[in-house]
Amino acid sequence: MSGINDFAFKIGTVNGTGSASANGLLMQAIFRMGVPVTGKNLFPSNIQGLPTWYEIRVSKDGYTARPAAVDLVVALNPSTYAKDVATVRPGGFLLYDSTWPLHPDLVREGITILGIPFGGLCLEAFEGDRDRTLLRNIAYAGGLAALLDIDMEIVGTMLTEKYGRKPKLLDSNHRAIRLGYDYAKAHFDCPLPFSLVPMDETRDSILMDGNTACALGALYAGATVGAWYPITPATALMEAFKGFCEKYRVDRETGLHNYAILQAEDEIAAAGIVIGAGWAGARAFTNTSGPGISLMQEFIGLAYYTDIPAVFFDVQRCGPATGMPTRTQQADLLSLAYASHGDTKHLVLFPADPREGFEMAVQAFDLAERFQTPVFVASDLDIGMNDWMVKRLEWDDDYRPDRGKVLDADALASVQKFSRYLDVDGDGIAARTLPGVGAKGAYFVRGSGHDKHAAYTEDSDLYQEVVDRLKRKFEHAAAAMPTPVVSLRDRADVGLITIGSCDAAVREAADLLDAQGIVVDVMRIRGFPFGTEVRQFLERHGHVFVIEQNRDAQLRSLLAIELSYAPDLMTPILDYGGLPLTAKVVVDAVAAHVAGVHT
Amino acid sequence: MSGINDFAFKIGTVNGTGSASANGLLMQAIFRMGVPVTGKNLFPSNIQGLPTWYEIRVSKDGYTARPAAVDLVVALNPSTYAKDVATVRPGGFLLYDSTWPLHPDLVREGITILGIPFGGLCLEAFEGDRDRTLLRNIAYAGGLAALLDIDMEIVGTMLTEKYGRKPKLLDSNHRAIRLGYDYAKAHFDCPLPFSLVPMDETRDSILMDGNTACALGALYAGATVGAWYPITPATALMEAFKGFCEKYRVDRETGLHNYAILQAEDEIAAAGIVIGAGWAGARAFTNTSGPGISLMQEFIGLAYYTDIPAVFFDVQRCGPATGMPTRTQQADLLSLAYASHGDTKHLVLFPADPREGFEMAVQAFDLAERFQTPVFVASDLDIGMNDWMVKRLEWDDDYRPDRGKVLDADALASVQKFSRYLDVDGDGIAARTLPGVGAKGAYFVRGSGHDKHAAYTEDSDLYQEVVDRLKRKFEHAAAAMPTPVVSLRDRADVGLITIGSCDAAVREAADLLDAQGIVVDVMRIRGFPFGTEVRQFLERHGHVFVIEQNRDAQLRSLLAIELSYAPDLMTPILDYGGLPLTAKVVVDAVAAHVAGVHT
Amino acid sequence: MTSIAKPPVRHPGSRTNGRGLTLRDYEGAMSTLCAGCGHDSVTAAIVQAAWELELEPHRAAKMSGIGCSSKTTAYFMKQSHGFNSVHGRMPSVTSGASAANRALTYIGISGDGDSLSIGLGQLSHAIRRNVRMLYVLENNGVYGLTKGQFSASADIGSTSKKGESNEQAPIDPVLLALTLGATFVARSFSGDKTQLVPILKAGLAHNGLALVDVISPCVSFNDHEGSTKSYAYTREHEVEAVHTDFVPLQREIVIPETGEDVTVVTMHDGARVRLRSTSADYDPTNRESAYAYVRACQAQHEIATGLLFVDESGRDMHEMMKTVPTPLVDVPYAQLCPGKSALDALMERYR
Amino acid sequence: MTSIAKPPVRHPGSRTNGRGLTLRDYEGAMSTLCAGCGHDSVTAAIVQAAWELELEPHRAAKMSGIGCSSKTTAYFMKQSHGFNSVHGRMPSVTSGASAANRALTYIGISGDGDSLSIGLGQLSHAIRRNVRMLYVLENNGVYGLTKGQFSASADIGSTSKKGESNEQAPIDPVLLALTLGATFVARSFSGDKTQLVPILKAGLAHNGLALVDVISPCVSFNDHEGSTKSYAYTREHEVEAVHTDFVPLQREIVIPETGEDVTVVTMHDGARVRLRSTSADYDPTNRESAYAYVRACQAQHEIATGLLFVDESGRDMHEMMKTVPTPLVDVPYAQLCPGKSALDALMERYR
Ligand SMILES: Cc1ncc(C[n+]2csc(CCOP(=O)(O)OP(=O)(O)O)c2C)c(N)n1
Ligand SMILES: Cc1ncc(C[n+]2csc(CCOP(=O)(O)OP(=O)(O)O)c2C)c(N)n1
Ligand code: SF4
Ligand code: SF4
Ligand SMILES: [Mg+2]
Ligand SMILES: [Mg+2]
Repeated sequence: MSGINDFAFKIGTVNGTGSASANGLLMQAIFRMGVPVTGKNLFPSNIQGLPTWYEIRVSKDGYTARPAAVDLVVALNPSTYAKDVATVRPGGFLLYDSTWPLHPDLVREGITILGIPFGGLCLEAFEGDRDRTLLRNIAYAGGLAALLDIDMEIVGTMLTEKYGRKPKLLDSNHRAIRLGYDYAKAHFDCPLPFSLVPMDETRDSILMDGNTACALGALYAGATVGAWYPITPATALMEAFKGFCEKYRVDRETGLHNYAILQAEDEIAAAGIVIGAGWAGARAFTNTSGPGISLMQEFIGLAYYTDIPAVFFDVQRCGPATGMPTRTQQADLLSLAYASHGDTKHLVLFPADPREGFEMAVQAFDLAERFQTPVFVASDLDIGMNDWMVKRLEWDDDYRPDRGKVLDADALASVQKFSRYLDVDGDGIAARTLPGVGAKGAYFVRGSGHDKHAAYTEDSDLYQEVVDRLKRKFEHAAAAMPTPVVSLRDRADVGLITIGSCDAAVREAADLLDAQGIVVDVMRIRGFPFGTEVRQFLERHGHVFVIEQNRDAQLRSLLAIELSYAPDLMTPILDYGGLPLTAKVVVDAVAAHVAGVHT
Repeated sequence: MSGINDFAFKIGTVNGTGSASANGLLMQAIFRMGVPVTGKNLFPSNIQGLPTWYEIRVSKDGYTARPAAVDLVVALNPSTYAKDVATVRPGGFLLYDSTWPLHPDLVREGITILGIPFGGLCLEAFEGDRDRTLLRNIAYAGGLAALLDIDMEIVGTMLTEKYGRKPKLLDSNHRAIRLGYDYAKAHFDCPLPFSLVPMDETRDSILMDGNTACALGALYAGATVGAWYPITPATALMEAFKGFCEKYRVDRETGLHNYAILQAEDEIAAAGIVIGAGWAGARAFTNTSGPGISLMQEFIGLAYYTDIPAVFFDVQRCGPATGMPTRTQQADLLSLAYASHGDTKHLVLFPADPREGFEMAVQAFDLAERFQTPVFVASDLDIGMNDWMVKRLEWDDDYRPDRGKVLDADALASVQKFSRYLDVDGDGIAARTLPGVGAKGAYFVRGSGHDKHAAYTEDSDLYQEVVDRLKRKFEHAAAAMPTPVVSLRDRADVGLITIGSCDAAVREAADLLDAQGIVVDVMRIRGFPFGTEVRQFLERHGHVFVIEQNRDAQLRSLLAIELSYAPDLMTPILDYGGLPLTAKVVVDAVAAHVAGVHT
Repeated sequence: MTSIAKPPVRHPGSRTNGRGLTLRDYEGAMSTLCAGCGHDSVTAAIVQAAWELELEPHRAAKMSGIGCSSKTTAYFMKQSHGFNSVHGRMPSVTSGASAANRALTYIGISGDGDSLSIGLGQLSHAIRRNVRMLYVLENNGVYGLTKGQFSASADIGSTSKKGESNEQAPIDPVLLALTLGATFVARSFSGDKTQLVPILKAGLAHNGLALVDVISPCVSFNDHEGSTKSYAYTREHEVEAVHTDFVPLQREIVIPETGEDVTVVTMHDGARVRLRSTSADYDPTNRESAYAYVRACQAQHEIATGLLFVDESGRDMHEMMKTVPTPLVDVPYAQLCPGKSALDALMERYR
Repeated sequence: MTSIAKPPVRHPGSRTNGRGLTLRDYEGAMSTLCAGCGHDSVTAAIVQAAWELELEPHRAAKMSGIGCSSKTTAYFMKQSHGFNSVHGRMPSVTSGASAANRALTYIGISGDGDSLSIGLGQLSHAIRRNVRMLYVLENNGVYGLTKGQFSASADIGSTSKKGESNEQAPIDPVLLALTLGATFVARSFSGDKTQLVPILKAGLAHNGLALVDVISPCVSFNDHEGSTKSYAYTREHEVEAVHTDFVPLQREIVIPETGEDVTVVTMHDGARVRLRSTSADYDPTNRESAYAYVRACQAQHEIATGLLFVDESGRDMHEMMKTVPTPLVDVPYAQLCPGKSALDALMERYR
């Protein structure tokens, strides 16, 4: 299967030793060679000393899903030797640090074992333990550059870009790269059977993680208030927003900020800040993960019942409870869709990659203000923390924020009487006023029972009038959500439905199934509530597969509940081990099912 | 419709003026006459000065649901005159305080208006404003006693029981009752067309509210730790538990307590206390309502993922958000069933009345310890705070708590190695040890990823092994949940499915529909996950009606998700205005649907 | 019946202030609290203070959590936006609103349950953030709305209506605030309007979070013999440590005739607060001495009242965050969005 | 590699205590913290203290929240049950466990983020409840596990690795605990094992919640120049206010040779704690003076350490709740269930 510009390799090291930068270097170099590439960082939930892996997939055809098999493993962490060697595909290669004698765990038949004494080379070449450990990573990058034919000029330029201002560092890095490179060249016949050849497939692409992209979306949407409490894997989103604000939102002269970022005491407070700011008229958001979503439930219900806009980025991780904070999952779907006690329904967006994370971040703020309600962007660790190769982000300067129905002083002057929750247009959306606009627009927000005039009530009919309007509003939102991405092939046998980061693997699986003679249509759902297109796809296919990354088939449940679609007609394909989905999982499940049906 | 021992009346007053005791007096007197009776208290969410109503239904046939129409209204609150008068059924009666001239709001055609100068009578007869206001209530009770033929001897005895030790109070109450009674006798021809005649239908019954009953259940189950944060309508549950503990759990000599009740700083802490106590081996519980359930989400997920028993009483109120704290609803179903982020599923019990609240409270502790997981008792304000006529609570002294699989020191000695999450029996339940039992049984509880030995893991397979076991455990629990109450009539046209406090109204509706020639089967679901009986009922009927008190048909959603039953085959009948369900709502909906089908 | 008809104090609703507004214009909906509830008196004091300060009603925002106390934001300044949020979370909602629109005057009302039990964390962190707001804690030692359970401010030995006595050490909002670095800490009594009004005015003028702990008796559940938060007990044990006069910008400050030591603090808006310590060794601008004094009073079962500590030099949330003077809600979108060219340029950094 | 191989201090794993257990027997799983993390030293000190106190490992329970600090309960006393709960909620879980089984020794480990941000309310209310437990707050001024954001204990002006300086006033767990009525309040330094061990032993013997704030530097995110929680800064600014000796029941107490004023406190289990104040005007049994002293040190950027305040006369949670001496988990069901006859009788009251 592997070959020129079509292979995958994995590096197993220990976290906190600086391997990340070496891995990034490799990935970026390949990208700059114009060859489509993706990297998946599988890291532990601590700061230093535990096993960590980095998987890089090179695909001339542009497949970005996590590879099912790896052609080459670089095993640099003794504690995981056995496990790592086992993942080399038959006929594949193993690269280890031959400073020490070949460890028995590393011995395996049917693969080629290569040794480079990275440790030893660095020991001779450099001073000080810290430097030696760090540069050992650069050295293996050099070795891989030789084995895979990575353009050393590009690597050189990148090192210069990075360490240009620090000559000593620059020099040592250059030397370290060379150590590995030269040793490999001298001892093995490079390149390996699978290697790189320059292409021109990445010109209009970038390498970006989803947290950065969502932060950019918030910046461009004009968000001014960010409130958060640190939590993996969401932390980087607000840190990126902060970085962008410091770059684009600080007044040159005064040094004053056109933004406010509040690191709250916990997620409950973060939600409260966002809701207070949204009520006051700012575009406000928070970034969190599962545990935070659980803690925010009460506040989410308040915003829902009082028609207050708020944007929540849920960078999902592996649950339940603390779970595996550095593993990915799509298991918060029910918690988001029906967040909070009582009858509640919420708008949710499902980006598939960082680029869509950027776009949906902007949409989230528009939807939140237009429908005056909480909106969730259901990202995940894979999207949020891995570098994805996506098309360059684009911006249309004609974009204007959709602030929804807001009555300013003039508009107020023209109305007889202002009733906060009066549904004039029949779309369930009532015009709001912002505090400070004037006495006529003053009203009292309360999470307790209220009528359409925002007055306190314990009357059944008046109470129902308001919650019925909220239901109507939710139904109207369906048409405003991003439509699903549907790819139809003629004579399709089956329909596949998926969401979010499963997309890459599912699209790849579609091609592989096609090659097996199983023709499939694919629909990737992008928003909740579901629009008519979703229903049409279901009805068109009768029976479908629903592919998602959780144990309990949560997307399937949402489809059954909201579209009254028979669950029996939706066969779940579930992957919830915490790693990004591979096409193989989908292919095997569908093929097996189809075979089953035909026997 | 109304007649002897078959009518309903309503009293509209202002809260905090002492009418509650008068209303209780009336209800209890009727009960002691041997006539089936129920009372519904519709009170406001403040302490003093807002409208409050008390509805009493007398039903020789033993129907306990809230009446759809009232035959007599006692209007004593000017601010709600208009509203109250409108609720008198055509041909019905209105009783008002004729101390003041008949207020225009009270005038209505087609009803009989009776006036008794309660205020004036008390002004003459008693000293002091406070006493006069209080006794005015007793006076109207007297008036009603005359109009409805309530046995004055019984009333007299009750007053003596109540004020026996306070002669002055006793006397004034006796006089107050007489004032109203004699005036009515003198001015109207008593009794009214509908009135009371002694029966012998309440001998083996009691009048009790659900919070008291659940507290008794916790007491009898051997619960030792109660943790809570006050919230309407759940507060009284823990207060009742405290009362019972002071009566039955305090050591005669030492005065020391065989229980610990902790009023926590909030619901999150209350949940933590319950989980800590459950982990340590105590039967622990908390009582809360919607907002508390939202706040407890994170902790609930922890208990689920770490196999810790915990019992939660959710006395549901009208949501979302603060909602209407003194109104009833069944709208936390989804929040309970799938509480917390990530893949989680929980055991839920649905009592229909206080008696079942008592029984299910006991079951909840058995299930929690047997399945080592959170168990919810989904009560509601109607069950929890209203006095219901139910059969006497019974206890079997042979009952022994089901502590589930707990390895004590001896058991530990006999095992090779203790692995906390090892599923030996294939039922998904792994044996646990309690802290302090011995070094061999020591293990480390963590909400983070763990394997079957309770060791930390970030490995996909080891993680999945544990969450798959939890799923298995949940599936096994279905057979252990209380079975649904099914009533089948031959040649039934339709099937009705309901839960909890809707039961009384639905059963009454079944009889009324039968009278209309529409024969219905009824199934009341009592536990989640659903057992095979639930599926059978669905399959037997194909199409069913699902009757519940929430806006979003949450029970129907659970049926669709968990039984993969087509939502289209389940027509929702939803009532969510916050008042107890009436049979009329069900009859009208079913009849209309049937009519629709037949045209 | 008006929101403040219930409390004893009556007022001439007719006189107008500098804005041509009468007291009535600062009132709200009808109170649904119990007759005699201390909270209604606090409401009356707030109406008075706002009227005297000539606040623009619609430029103020009323924030609260859940509880009888938290309901009171509905009973004053009907021309202001109000936000009755969730239990114990008013501080975070107010922080967010203030972050979005710093130009409004924020009046937060809370209770001892709302702020010291479920809301303790939020109160504490709002103090650290130093959000510009008046934070009135209507303290009655119980959860009124849920019918009288002890709150975290109940004193040891204080008894409930049923005769039970509280066992746990109380949280004193004043000592807590002083410990957490609050820059304006006061205590008063709902029954002492003359003391309360100037304190509220000073709090409204303060550049940061002004915490005012107001003993506000609950007549339904905690006004009995044996309660240490009853009207009677508070009257007996109240000791005014600092007497406060509020001198608006316009008015000339009168030099005290008496020889008492007086501290004059100039608020950021130019108004001045004249603080007269009733005991020599007390300095309301010294955090340590304030703390020690309040503690000492406690030891003698005395309730120290007055504007106990003020530090007008503190930095509020926006100074710490370096936000622009323009409320963020008023910053035009054009200034917020870097635009296409910037994005295109930025893309090069991700290759 | 053992849990405490990383910290500097090495020990002879061979010697046995009165229970015939070696230090190794009090160790736990291998630490996964960064090499040099202060928390590992605290772990070592706990192992030492438990060994010296001759605790029965399986009669102790290790409680924690979430964070690098909270992970450490896995690194000592592997023969004890451990409960690594959720972020900031260890105090409530421990309260519940203690309510159920008062016979165990509870060792709670938390961090400054876990206890002062998300967990501030729970810490405060556990103090009020006075749960019998050792509460070790491993304080490094940052959220280590989430990569170094400022925590609520960061001092004003303390800079982050990126050079940003903290703006908000810090929460000092010691001042907070003293204000809330804690009966055992200490501060120490992970780098000062000789001081820390006796304090931990005293805390384990205390009849109530023993709060020990341990400055425990984060080498990965807060050990740089400009941080006020670094090893260097703490070493320079630490001032021992009270020197602590722990004298177990068995041993005879030695009358101090020196003329220094020494306070001897007898713990409820009979053991004694000898407190030697390093400054004359300091009395570790007086809450007010302790508070004032710690504040005064702060003013001079000094970190007062030692067993700063202890009051062994306080009542713990169970005394306040009047629970039976037998752990509730051991009370036989027969004593808990009133039985059929009682219920039948009770039914008459509901007619
Ligand atoms: C999350 C949540 N928990 C509990 C409640 C119930 N509740 C309403 S008010 C209140 C306490 C109010 O006490 P306090 O703040 O002192 O106000 P007061 O009524 O005494 O003025 C409680 C526990 C609630 N509304 N929300
Ligand atoms: C509810 C929740 N929010 C956020 C997190 C992420 N988180 C894990 S540890 C931590 C802070 C830890 O700081 P601290 O208690 O000081 O421990 P340290 O790592 O510094 O020792 C945070 C915010 C979480 N696990 N749970
Ligand atoms: S219950 Fe107490 S606090 Fe609430 S309104 Fe009545 S008197 Fe006021
Ligand atoms: S990150 Fe800091 S606190 Fe966490 S283990 Fe490393 S040094 Fe310790
Ligand atoms: Mg209160
Ligand atoms: Mg920390």
